[in-house]
Amino acid sequence: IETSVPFATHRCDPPSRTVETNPQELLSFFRVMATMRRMEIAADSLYKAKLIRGFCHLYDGQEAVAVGMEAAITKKDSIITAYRDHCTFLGRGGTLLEVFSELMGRQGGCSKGKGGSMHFYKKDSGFYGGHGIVGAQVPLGCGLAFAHKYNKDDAVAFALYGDGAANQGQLFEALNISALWDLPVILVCENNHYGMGTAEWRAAKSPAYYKRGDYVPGLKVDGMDAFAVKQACKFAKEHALKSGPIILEMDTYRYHGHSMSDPGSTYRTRDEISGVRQERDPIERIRKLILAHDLATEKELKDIEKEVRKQVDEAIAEAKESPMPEPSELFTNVYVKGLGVEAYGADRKEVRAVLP
Amino acid sequence: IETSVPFATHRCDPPSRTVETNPQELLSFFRVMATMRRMEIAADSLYKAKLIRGFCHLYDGQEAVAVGMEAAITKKDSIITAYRDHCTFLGRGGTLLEVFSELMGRQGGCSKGKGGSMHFYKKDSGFYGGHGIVGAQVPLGCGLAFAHKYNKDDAVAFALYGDGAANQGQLFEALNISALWDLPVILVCENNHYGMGTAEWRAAKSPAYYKRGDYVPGLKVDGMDAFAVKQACKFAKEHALKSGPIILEMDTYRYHGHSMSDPGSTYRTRDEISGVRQERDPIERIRKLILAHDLATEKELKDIEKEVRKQVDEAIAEAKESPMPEPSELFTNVYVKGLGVEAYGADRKEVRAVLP
Amino acid sequence: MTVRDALNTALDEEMSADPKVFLMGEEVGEYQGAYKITKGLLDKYGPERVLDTPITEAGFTGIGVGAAYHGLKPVIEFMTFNFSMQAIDHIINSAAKSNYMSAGQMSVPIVFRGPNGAASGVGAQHSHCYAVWYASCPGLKVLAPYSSEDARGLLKAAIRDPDPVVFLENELLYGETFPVSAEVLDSSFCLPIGKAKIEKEGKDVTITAFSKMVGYALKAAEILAKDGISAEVINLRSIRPLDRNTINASVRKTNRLVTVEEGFPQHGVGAEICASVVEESFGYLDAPVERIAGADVPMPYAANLERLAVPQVEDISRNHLISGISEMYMWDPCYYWGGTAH
Amino acid sequence: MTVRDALNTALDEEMSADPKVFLMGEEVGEYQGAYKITKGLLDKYGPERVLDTPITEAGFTGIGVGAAYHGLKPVIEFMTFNFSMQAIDHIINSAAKSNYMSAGQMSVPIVFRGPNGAASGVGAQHSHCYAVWYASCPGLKVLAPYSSEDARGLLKAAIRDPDPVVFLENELLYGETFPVSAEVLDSSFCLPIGKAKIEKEGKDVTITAFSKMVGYALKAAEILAKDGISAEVINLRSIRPLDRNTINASVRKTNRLVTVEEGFPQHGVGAEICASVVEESFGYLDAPVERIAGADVPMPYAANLERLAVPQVEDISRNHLISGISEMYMWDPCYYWGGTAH
Ligand SMILES: Cc1ncc(C[n+]2csc(CCOP(=O)(O)OP(=O)(O)O)c2C)c(N)n1
Ligand SMILES: Cc1ncc(C[n+]2csc(CCOP(=O)(O)OP(=O)(O)O)c2C)c(N)n1
Ligand SMILES: [Mg+2]
Ligand SMILES: [Mg+2]
Repeated sequence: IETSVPFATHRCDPPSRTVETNPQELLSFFRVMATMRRMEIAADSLYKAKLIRGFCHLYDGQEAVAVGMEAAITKKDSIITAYRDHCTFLGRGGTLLEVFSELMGRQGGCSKGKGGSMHFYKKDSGFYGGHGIVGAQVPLGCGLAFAHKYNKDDAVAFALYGDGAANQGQLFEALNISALWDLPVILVCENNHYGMGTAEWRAAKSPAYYKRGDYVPGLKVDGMDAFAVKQACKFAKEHALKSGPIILEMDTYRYHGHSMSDPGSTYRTRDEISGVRQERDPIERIRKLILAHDLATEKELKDIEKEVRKQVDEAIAEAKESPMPEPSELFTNVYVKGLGVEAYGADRKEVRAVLP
Repeated sequence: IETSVPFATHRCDPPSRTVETNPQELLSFFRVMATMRRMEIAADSLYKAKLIRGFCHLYDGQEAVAVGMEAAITKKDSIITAYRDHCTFLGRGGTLLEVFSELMGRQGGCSKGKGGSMHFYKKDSGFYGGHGIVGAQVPLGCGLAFAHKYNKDDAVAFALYGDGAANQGQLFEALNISALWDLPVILVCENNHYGMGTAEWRAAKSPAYYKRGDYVPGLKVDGMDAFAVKQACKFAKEHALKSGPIILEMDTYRYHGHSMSDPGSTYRTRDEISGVRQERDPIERIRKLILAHDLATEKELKDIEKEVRKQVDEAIAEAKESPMPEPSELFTNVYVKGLGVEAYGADRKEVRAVLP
Repeated sequence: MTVRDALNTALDEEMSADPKVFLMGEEVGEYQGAYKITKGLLDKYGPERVLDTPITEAGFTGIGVGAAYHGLKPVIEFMTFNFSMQAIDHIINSAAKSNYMSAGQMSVPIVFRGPNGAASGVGAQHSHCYAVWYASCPGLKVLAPYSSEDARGLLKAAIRDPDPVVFLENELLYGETFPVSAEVLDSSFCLPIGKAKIEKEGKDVTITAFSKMVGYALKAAEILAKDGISAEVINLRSIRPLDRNTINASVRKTNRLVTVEEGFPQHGVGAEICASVVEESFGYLDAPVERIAGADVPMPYAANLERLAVPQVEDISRNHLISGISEMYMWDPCYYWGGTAH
Repeated sequence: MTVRDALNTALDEEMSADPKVFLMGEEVGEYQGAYKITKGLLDKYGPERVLDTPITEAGFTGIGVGAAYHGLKPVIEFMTFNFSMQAIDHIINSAAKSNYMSAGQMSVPIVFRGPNGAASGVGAQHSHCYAVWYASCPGLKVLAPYSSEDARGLLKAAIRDPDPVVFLENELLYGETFPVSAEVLDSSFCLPIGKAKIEKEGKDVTITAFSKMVGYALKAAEILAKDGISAEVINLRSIRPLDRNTINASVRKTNRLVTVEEGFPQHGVGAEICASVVEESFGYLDAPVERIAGADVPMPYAANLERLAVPQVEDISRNHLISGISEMYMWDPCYYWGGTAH
């Protein structure tokens, strides 16, 4: 399969536009992305029904990045991202039940309800969160890469960040160190063209994020094309293991507003959004490929979507049954080793606990 | 006069290598740099005599930067630098008496003894300090430029920082904003090739600091040649007023160790230091120019140096007479408006004062 | 008038009164503010005075402080104060200390403002209260409004003040409506920095609080009143300078003190108030000072845990807090502590 | 053994015991440490485990925390803790809160160490004490050694601990020599986190201190002894967890408390200790708690002002602090306060 558009490069040769795949992978891309899409739409409804609280950032539109990246790497490799983390978690093998339970603050959540939407983790599969501070996950990701190198385990770390985060100073600090130390890290800029309500060109003098590493090579990738993402990530992993950091700019799009309080329509036109949906949607691209290669019928794909829908609904129903955390959980996990210290609740004469 | 070496450029055309000057300027460069040199050497002695305490960072070797920059600009323009600030202060019109009094913590100091070596200021001549946190002065300098632009006063800000500081993330953040807003700021990287004991290439993957602005133009300048510095600063000021930020990398050298606790000889060879002294010393360069153009005799220059020496000695003697600050100064300047609040000393029952 | 409108009008009036005042921050302009505090100001004052920044707090805060060095009067919005940590070196080292280090040459007339502390369902990284960190630092003034009157009067005072002011708002108060007098609505209105307000007089117990907790304290006082206990509620308004005089005068009258805050307890605002009262009014205290504060844990997301993690009205109104037990425990603290071993 | 050697040997032994331990910071390698704490370690353990970083605290601290997420045990040196502000978001948000937010998945076994607080002649930007900021934050453990025994035992404990530890050293103590026992020199030696040490027993007054101030408190105790006053000196060692039990037990014995610290007073360590004692031992206090702390001003450079800005031995030993005035002021605070109006 050919990638949609050529890769743009900075200080490196581009990988081939021809990506290898097979029917199985194509169908699994379709299924996984459809699940992600459906999950995010469902989260939207749950939020509106007040079952999800606080900040909630949805990933619909950007699914190809999570899916393409996973296809190129293994669970030994590490991934770290920002607060828009539901689908990355799912991509790493997290379950719908864990997602919805966490979103609703239930025991069954991947963080037992203590983290919330922005703080998903699945460390046993190399997913290190779920971070709320814009840009912070980039040095953290370089630190994961440091550990891979220290442990000589031939794995790499992917640090995902937005176009808004791309201007953060700590990114440049961490990149310089990573380049000096040849850390096997891939900086993945998910350029969805807006940081909240700010268009990329209003936040960056140079919105060519794949070039912003200056002395570090970079690749611009169609982030709506899961195969381009897969190809780029494979290429980047090889590069990182051999020669240290590289930047991948993923040209992508978020359909939803920034978070649930943002209608997402004051700073961009409805035409822009529907244009992307019609011409670049990552799921539709896969659907077309599957149909073009006669790997499944339209009906079969619709059935997959129905199935996915059912799975999501079932997960939600089950998550709703998951109990709220026990009150005693207020005082667990403050430390790994609580040293038997007494910690206080709001009224220390009423609530105090010995830390485990 | 021709500059020593051509300017290296990044995203801009170089200024002419031919710099205009006159005998007066040449002689004044000589005198001012000789004063700076002598002042720093004297500070070294005072430190060893325990009359100066704490951190003390000397500028000898780098004098051409302070002097060349001043020659290109006016006191309406702003300058801000790091802790290695004695000579920058002098260049802006500060006096030797203020310098030595401050260094010894006396009332006559430019900060009345409250700031110390790292915190000199002369706001009435556009010198905004004297900052101890590596890199912090760069956004601050961009803020000065912001004010110039806001006030439409056709002046610019120069923010000086070291090669070590050049990797600080806040620099990249401030540069991006300055570029977006076309702030009239000149980032002057005084590359003396070491940040404490760390050689530039150990701290920076790309030690081409004039290029590190990426999308911002830059110029590499022989920072040991006051005329090259002057030419570059003139060029940069014009550029900044017209088109926003620009970076000047000054290739320079510090003869002393980083601060008084650093002998400055463990991470570089004595040969390297003496090589620079012999071949690139900024004062010797001017001496040679003056002699070559018969503007003064060797004897006359020696006399100037003697005179300077005397001025320095006199200033030190006078500074020693300057009293320590009044104890009541402990509580002044905490605020501009103290609101009549009571503030406490170490033992609040013994020492308390109503803030002015 | 809502607190949001109070803040918005305060900004508007001070910008109109002084051309040196300008606003800077993420989404303050075209987006009208993440919480709409700056709504309409870009339209009114233009992009020279209302500046949308990239998400680079260290950079733009440093730029703000530098502009203040030069004599401008920046108002810097942090989308929330959690992100002020990215720029905290500029607040502490570049802003708070410069006037002192320069012996008065380098004044820094700047306001750092934004929502602080716990909101609702936003988890551990977005719920930190910074009152104590900033209030520990000489050179800063730290204000925390509760009502619309506070918001207007204190923000206007902060902008007019020649020193750096940290102005701690509360997201959950933005939408709350408070009655305001004509005086408060006058554009000359301004509140003194460093003065607390007695929101409700009382004689049996003093309750200190700031920001959202003032409302809780007032509700608790109502409940206590039903039990015949008359609580005096002090709205601190200013955390630095702390109005020790008002607090001590109140405790000398009521002889009992309860401090309330949403932040973490250790080294908290309550600790400082307790120490101040012990130092100045020890002999007047009929019972130990009670501290009500955020639970000493990172903020959990789950609604039930979150509720446990911040003070509720009943934590303040809980009757035993001020029941007449002082004589008893004076000689038998173990009894007082219900037998908990110490 | 000097404190410097104590720290150096602790690092050395823990690196040799656990290959996951590595050092990172500015000048820790080839330069042997700005204050030579890491001397010889690059030679011994090589550049994979002793890493010189650029002057980019946010970057390398984030990298350290990320490495700890993955199971390594980084020891991050801040050249001084003043520069930790550049990276404080990673200490608070990335390190302290992750284990909680992830319900125990993301432990962060990391140590942040370096000199903290006032040194000598280094001015306002290089003299800040961060004990209180870090100790206010659940998820962190905060240690402050005084002697060589403390330095060795606590640093080894910090490195072995599975949680993020902020380890506050003092530049002026590095060169001080303390006698140490054979036990302390044993490579298995380790001190418990969260336990204070009674450096000197006494019965008339409790003096709490940490870091350099412990030495001052001991000197003050000697002076007081000459006046027949027996002071108990508590070396806090751990600021978080704070050893409330030891402090309260002591105060219940001596009935008087003086707290000492070099940091700023407002919301200080003293304030917390005062509040803890008022909460738990109010009835035992025969006099108000006395706080000795850094003056509430940025650190001045001039030697005479600097001396005034930090506690001196005589501030602690000053006799009136603990003279038998408690009964008197109990009923007449104004007298006690020498007539200062409040
Ligand atoms: C340091 C910091 N500043 C501000 C915020 C508030 N904030 C959260 S997300 C966001 C926009 C980020 O945009 P981008 O990096 O493009 O990522 P996207 O949301 O588009 O995925 C902002 C400003 C934050 N979380 N952290
Ligand atoms: C944020 C911060 N980190 C560390 C330090 C300690 N420090 C002071 S100067 C310095 C070296 C700076 O080198 P460079 O920027 O090249 O300037 P130079 O001293 O050579 O003029 C260091 C590490 C500091 N002051 N601030
Ligand atoms: Mg974006
Ligand atoms: Mg240098």
